[in-house]
Amino acid sequence: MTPLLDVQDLKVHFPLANGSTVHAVDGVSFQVNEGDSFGIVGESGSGKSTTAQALMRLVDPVAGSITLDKHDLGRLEGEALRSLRHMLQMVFQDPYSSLNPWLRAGQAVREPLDLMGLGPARGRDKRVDEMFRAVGLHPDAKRLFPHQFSGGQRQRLCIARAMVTEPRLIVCDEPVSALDVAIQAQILNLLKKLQAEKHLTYVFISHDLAVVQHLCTHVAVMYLGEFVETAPTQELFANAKHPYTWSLMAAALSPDDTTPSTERFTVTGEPPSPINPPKGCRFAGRCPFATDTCRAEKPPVKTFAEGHKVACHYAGELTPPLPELAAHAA
Amino acid sequence: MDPVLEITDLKVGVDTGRQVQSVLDGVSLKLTPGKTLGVVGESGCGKSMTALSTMGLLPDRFAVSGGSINLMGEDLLAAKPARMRELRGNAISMIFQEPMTALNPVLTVERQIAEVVELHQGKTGAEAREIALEMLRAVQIPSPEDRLAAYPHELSGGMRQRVMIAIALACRPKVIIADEPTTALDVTVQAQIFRLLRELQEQTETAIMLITHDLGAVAEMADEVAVLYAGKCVESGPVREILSNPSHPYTRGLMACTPRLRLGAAAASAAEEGLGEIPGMVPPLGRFPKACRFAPRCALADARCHAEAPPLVPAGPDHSALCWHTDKMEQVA
Amino acid sequence: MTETTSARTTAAPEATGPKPAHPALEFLRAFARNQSAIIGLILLAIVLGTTFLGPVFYDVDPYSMVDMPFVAPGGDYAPLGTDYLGRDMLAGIIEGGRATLAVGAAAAVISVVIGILIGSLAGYFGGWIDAALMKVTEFFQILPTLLLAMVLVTIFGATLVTITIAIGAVSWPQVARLARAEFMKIRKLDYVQAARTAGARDAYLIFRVILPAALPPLVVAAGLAVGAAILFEAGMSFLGLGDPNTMSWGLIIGQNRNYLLDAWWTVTLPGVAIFITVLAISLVGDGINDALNPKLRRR
Amino acid sequence: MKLLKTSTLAGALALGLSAGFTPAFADTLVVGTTQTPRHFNGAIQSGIATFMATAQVFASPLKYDAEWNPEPYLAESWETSEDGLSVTLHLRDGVTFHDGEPLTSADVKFSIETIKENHPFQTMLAPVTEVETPDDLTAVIHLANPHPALMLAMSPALMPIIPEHVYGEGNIQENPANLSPVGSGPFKFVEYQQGDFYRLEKNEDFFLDGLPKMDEVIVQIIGDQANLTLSAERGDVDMVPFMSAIRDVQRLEKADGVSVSDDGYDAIGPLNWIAFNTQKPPFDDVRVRQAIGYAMNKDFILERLLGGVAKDSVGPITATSPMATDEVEAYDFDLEKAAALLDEAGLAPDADGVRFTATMDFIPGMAEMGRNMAEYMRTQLRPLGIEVEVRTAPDFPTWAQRIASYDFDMTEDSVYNWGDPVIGVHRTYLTSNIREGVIWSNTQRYSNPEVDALLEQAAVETDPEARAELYKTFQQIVVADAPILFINEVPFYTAYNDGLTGLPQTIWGAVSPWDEVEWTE
Amino acid sequence: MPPLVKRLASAIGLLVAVLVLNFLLIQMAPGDPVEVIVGEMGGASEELIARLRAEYGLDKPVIVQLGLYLSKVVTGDFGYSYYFNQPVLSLILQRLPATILLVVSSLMIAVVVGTLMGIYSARKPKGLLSHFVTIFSLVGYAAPVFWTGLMLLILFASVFPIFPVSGMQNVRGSETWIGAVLDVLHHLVLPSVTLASIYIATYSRLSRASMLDVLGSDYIRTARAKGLNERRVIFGHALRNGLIPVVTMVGLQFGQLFAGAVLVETVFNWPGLGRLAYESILRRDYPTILAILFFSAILVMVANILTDLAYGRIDPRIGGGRRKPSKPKGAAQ
Repeated sequence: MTPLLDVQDLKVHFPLANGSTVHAVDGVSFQVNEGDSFGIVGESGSGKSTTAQALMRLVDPVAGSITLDKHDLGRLEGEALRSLRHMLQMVFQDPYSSLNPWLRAGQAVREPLDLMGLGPARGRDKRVDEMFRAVGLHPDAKRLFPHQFSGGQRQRLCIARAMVTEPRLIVCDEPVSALDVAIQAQILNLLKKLQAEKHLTYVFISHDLAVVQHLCTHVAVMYLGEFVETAPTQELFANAKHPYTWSLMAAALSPDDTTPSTERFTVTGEPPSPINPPKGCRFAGRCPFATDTCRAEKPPVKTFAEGHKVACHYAGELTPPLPELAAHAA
Repeated sequence: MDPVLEITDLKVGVDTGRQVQSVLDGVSLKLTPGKTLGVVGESGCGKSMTALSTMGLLPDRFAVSGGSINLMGEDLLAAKPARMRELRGNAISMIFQEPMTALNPVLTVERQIAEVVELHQGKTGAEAREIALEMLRAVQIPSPEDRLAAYPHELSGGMRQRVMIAIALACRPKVIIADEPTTALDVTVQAQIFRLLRELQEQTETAIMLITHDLGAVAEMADEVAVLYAGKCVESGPVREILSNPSHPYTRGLMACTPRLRLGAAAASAAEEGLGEIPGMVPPLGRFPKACRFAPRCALADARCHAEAPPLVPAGPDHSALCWHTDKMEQVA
Repeated sequence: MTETTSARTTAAPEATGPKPAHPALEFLRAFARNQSAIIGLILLAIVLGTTFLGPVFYDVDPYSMVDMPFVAPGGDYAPLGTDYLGRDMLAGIIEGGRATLAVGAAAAVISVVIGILIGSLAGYFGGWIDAALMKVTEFFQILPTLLLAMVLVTIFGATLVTITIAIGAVSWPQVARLARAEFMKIRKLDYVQAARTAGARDAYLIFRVILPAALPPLVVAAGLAVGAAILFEAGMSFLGLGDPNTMSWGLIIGQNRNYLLDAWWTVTLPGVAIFITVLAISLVGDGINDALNPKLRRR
Repeated sequence: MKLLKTSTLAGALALGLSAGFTPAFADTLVVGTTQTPRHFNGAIQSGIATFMATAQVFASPLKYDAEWNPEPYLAESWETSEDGLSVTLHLRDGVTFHDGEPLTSADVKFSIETIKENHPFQTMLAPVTEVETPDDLTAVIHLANPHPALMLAMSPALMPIIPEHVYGEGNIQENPANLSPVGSGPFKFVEYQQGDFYRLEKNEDFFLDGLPKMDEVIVQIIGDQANLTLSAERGDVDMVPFMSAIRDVQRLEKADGVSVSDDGYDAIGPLNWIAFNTQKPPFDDVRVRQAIGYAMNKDFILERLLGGVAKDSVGPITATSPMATDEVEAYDFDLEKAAALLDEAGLAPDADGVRFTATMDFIPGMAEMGRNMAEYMRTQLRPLGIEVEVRTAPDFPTWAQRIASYDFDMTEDSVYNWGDPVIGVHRTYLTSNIREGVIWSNTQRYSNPEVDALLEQAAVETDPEARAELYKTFQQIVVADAPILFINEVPFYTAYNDGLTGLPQTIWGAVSPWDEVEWTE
Repeated sequence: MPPLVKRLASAIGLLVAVLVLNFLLIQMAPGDPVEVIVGEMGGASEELIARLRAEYGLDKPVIVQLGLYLSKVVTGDFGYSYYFNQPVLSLILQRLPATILLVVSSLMIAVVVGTLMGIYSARKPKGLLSHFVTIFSLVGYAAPVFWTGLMLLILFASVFPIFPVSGMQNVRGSETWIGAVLDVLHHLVLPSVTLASIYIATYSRLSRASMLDVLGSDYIRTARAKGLNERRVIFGHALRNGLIPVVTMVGLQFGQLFAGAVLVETVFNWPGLGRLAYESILRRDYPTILAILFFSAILVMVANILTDLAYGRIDPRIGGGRRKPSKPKGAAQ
């Protein structure tokens, strides 16, 4: 089966005024099959949002290819690119800034149809009504302005807008991180429900491992512009092999787990700047297992069972410092 | 042990010009030395207002309309502004959510720490500088000597939050109020900050009021928990008690909404786990329901819930909940 | 905050947000609460009423001599006195107001159109286009506007049209900078990105998406530009570079300037007229700004 | 903040000081003027601003009293040859320039040649063929034809004797000494603060005994007339010569401690008039020009517009000149007559009552004589069916350009007699002086062979009475032909502190030496 | 330091552009300067006119004149003023100090008074005095500056003769050095206050807005939480941050301030560059006009560089050695 989305060696760099370059995304490859949801997890500055924007061609990659259903998305320009836009849509992080305050809710959802000339003009309103219902909003709300909606409702509107063109792929950039936990659950459930109903494909960006585990079928862990570990969700959470993934897992808090922080596995320091990323393994500086090899040489990507890929010199050789993983491995 | 800070029946209102709307309605909390009280709830429930009332830093148009805040036998609500200034940053200090903006961008780290020491302990010059350095060491900032002259923008988010903690701790306060101190930080850094707070608390016996929306953070940090909803404290008690046996439908709902990380063997079953929901949203200010404020979103709500304010019902040792149906909790989620 | 909305959600009924009022209504309410803005509006109405309806009620030829020169206000023939030729000051101020306001408005339109054009292109496209356009802007900004306008008027002759063009041509950089800043800010907002992913072309993004959002501060800037242009014209007239065949407030001041010591009213009254007009415009502009700011910009 | 405090302090201090603003040095004279001099070399530059300084710093062969009589100055005596073709000057012995160098006849020769070559008043020395210097103290001026105007041309303002050793090198237009002049006059030049003031001090070695009386003279340039008037009123300046702004004159008349006088200035002869482009229809028709003359209400102009301060002007020669006459057509206000003349010229009113439209220019910067006159004409000629559009020139050159290239219908203009008619009058009427591009030539393009002949004769006629007769005929013809409508003499007043005496009251007014001015108290 | 080099290069480029544009602009003007000279001399013969044309190079093609002009400017030769009869450079250097004195003192008055007003009304935005401040500052802004000047002149030089009428010094001279300085300051009061009056409004509004912004920021809340009193909060923490936009505006407005000086200098006979500009425009003194435009551009540029330096001092995020790059577009998260 050909994947719906095939990203090969994607690189996005930003030049700075002072001559240096931000290596925001530095050689990322992945495939997403139709109906899957592919989660990208990482901390701020890891390049996960830039990856999303590159997929949407809101920023231009400097290298690599993005293939969406045989279309070479990474190279298209102008009208050719525009004509493909209906195939992929995006849900943004901040529901407050992602809706035009001057457009009524109905217009906002209808806008992509009008801009791309999709469907007969008469049918568009019906389609908008449909979408409102699909995301749990009453079509009467079409006449309201964005500021009259709550954050959760706005995110529903954004989802409706993203889905109105019947896209093949929806890129969700931290769609719930600005929401309160109760609303977050509502939106996650909505996304899950819609995916099931409409057989959607997601690329889902998040900093929250638990959310990704809940929603995604595949997960990539990103650090400083690179994927350090990629695997199907179940495999990753059962057999994580990269020390960075472990640190993320150890830091994730759960109401069920009252282990005091002083007894948890933690890494020191904070992610270094993506302007001059370390030469060897980019995580070496914070990794408790790092050796001189790690600091000097770029780790190879090792593939394990079920397409589990890990970029670590010692992948599979280290004992996970987390009791659950250690127990599972043993 | 005697509480170091006791908030009793605190009422706060906001003057919208047309009317005074209730923001907090009878919140009572207790802080014990060396212990952490977690205050949880969604945004708009009054967590931050509780903290700011305690600090005497309520924004314009907000005013305390009843209750008492007692710090070691002194009623803060009755204290004069000058007295409050003496206490602030000294006996009681605060850590804010956004380390990016909570530090003054144009002053050096040294200045911002030394300032409190100068103000409250009368130490100046080299002495104040020495204390500032000591505080930076205490919050485990690498090469603290170099950091003294740094400006906030030259520090990472985690380091800035460490500086905030240094400022808060500089005068050895009895109480620290930490308002969502890690929300703006990455998870690995959050873990570091929590660890630091724990370690410092063990050394100083400071009482911490940890304000958060994250039950995971409460589980990790808190000894006691208070759950706020729409300006009321709906449930309070020891952390293990509350998390293992939540006795208010709201607390239960929050627990159900929070996605759990399932690692190792448990990962296999994660896919089947659904996510609970609390329907609707926190009512905006001024539109709090009259009886039980949670009733419109509550699966257990019946006619009485909509008609009569619920009583505070004991649900275990030191554990109480504001609900008519504490006995029917199993039915929720 | 008090009304409820009919929008009920079907699947997951969230209590819907408040404020169903139209943004324009919200804006009007906020504006109406601002006392000084209302005072400004009243003053502006008085100024416009006097200049445009004035001739209907006060039918005196502003160019003819009605009395001796320099009759003080309260004279038999001229309620606000006469000027150095014995012409009626009141008629002159009514007549001059039209030219003054016309120059102000036209010059403001010129500067705002140029400014928005340059600022929006620079702010939207960024990169070398921005760099080049900003160089041009900077170039115009380092030259003292008044001097440049004086040179232009000297070269092309002092007529109302050349004065208007000269003022417009030198005062756009500020608008351009403002427009650029707004465009840079707004183009990064998610909803603009969303429109782009929805297949919007550059022109649509510039004019239909970004410009409406950037417009409020630009409208205010345009209003203030009218005030600035009025002051500008007055300054030029004062220096003797006004159009002598069209009575304007600046010209009246400039022409009577030498008699200030003996006939204070000839200089003071048109000055007061300018002052009231510019004041009214600023008050209204501030009012609009304040009314727009909290409501529509945030949230 | 600090500055603000200091300023307030200074203000407070000044409040105390300004209570009695008596001169700090009793023997200092502060003269106020609105005009900024280009420089101070009157040999190559005309204009009041330069002349005022020139008359103080330089000395000239002759000077004049208030009755048009020449007096010895650098020349102890002089004689004109019988044929009127040479004038011999006998210079005072022992005169030195301010730098100590002696003044000799060579300097006189150099000065006259420089003036002849460079001075804008071309007719002034035009007949001079050669200056002979038989010895150091004698200069003989040879003329191509008799030139009675030469006597007035030897006045302080017009013929400064400039030292050859200072001005002889290089392009005199750019000689640095133009801004720091060296002369032999009563005052030495000390400093010039560009656009602010210049300072002169007493020439201790001045050749006239006991003169000058003042130790120091400062000329302060106050560009704005109202400010200058205020300064005079407050006593900040002691003397304001060449005042012509009516309101300010009237105001200073009333001010305490300040007097105003129009004594002197007779030779300046500044006339304010309206000139026509006589080659351009309909102004090529004498009846049209005359009609406009009859349409002007001179009483209103003189009494109302000019506040009764300016004197009537009836012809091309200033009334105080011995050559003047008042036996000319008076153009009394008569709208009917004006209308009749226009009808006669075939200019009937159209449906809107408009006969024709015309533009009116004026010299920029002279509000009352210029702009007000133009504005007045617009208002006044409208009932007659003439629509006047007032054209403003943003600056003097623009106006001069328009007029000198004959791009005008009517213009207000102020032209000075400068003493002898040959210097200041002939230039306006001679056919030979129709010189495109030169302002204050015959820009009206008025051409009348009879007038040309009369002026030629008058220029060389040495008998004053016969000369006056020639000029009388000339004046009658010109007024009747009306290439120019004469309105008024530009009034020149001197405002001065009551404590001053010895004010210059010669025919040259304030452009003569101020050597006798002194404080009485 | 590459940024400074780059900046200088860009500045030089702009200045050359200023020279070329103005030169070409003036070439478009009708009439030529020799006519002006001749007019000012009171007329001249045709030979003299031709000689003058040749002397000033006006008989050459425009492009040659431009080349000659530019090459002379490089050597500091701005030509010879036709009207004022001296080298343009010396003319300008004589006038420059007076203008700088006027402009800088006005700027200081405007900034200090405006900022203080702004701070005051930001602290008590609803107070009566705040409204008064708003109105008062608008007076200066809305009235034509020459009119304000004339009114002040009438009031304080005629009705109450407290201040001198015109010029920048008493021509009679002062006996002492200090007397001369005080004399200049005395003359400076009315012009500088007049010129400042336009900008007081700008700065008071600007600083009011920015102080309101700053006072609502997190780090001010932090400062209050430290127990600082209001004065230290305002002057120790808020002011420097609040000044940042003010400083930016100072740089941007310097050119306009200079333009305002033309009017003020004319009203008060201040012997500065502004009046020279006015006079030379009226006299068509092209070399002088060109040089004035050039020098005012230099003044504005110097002012901009100075404001940048000040900016760097006030705001450590700008300019300071350890510069942290701003986040590029889309690089967030």
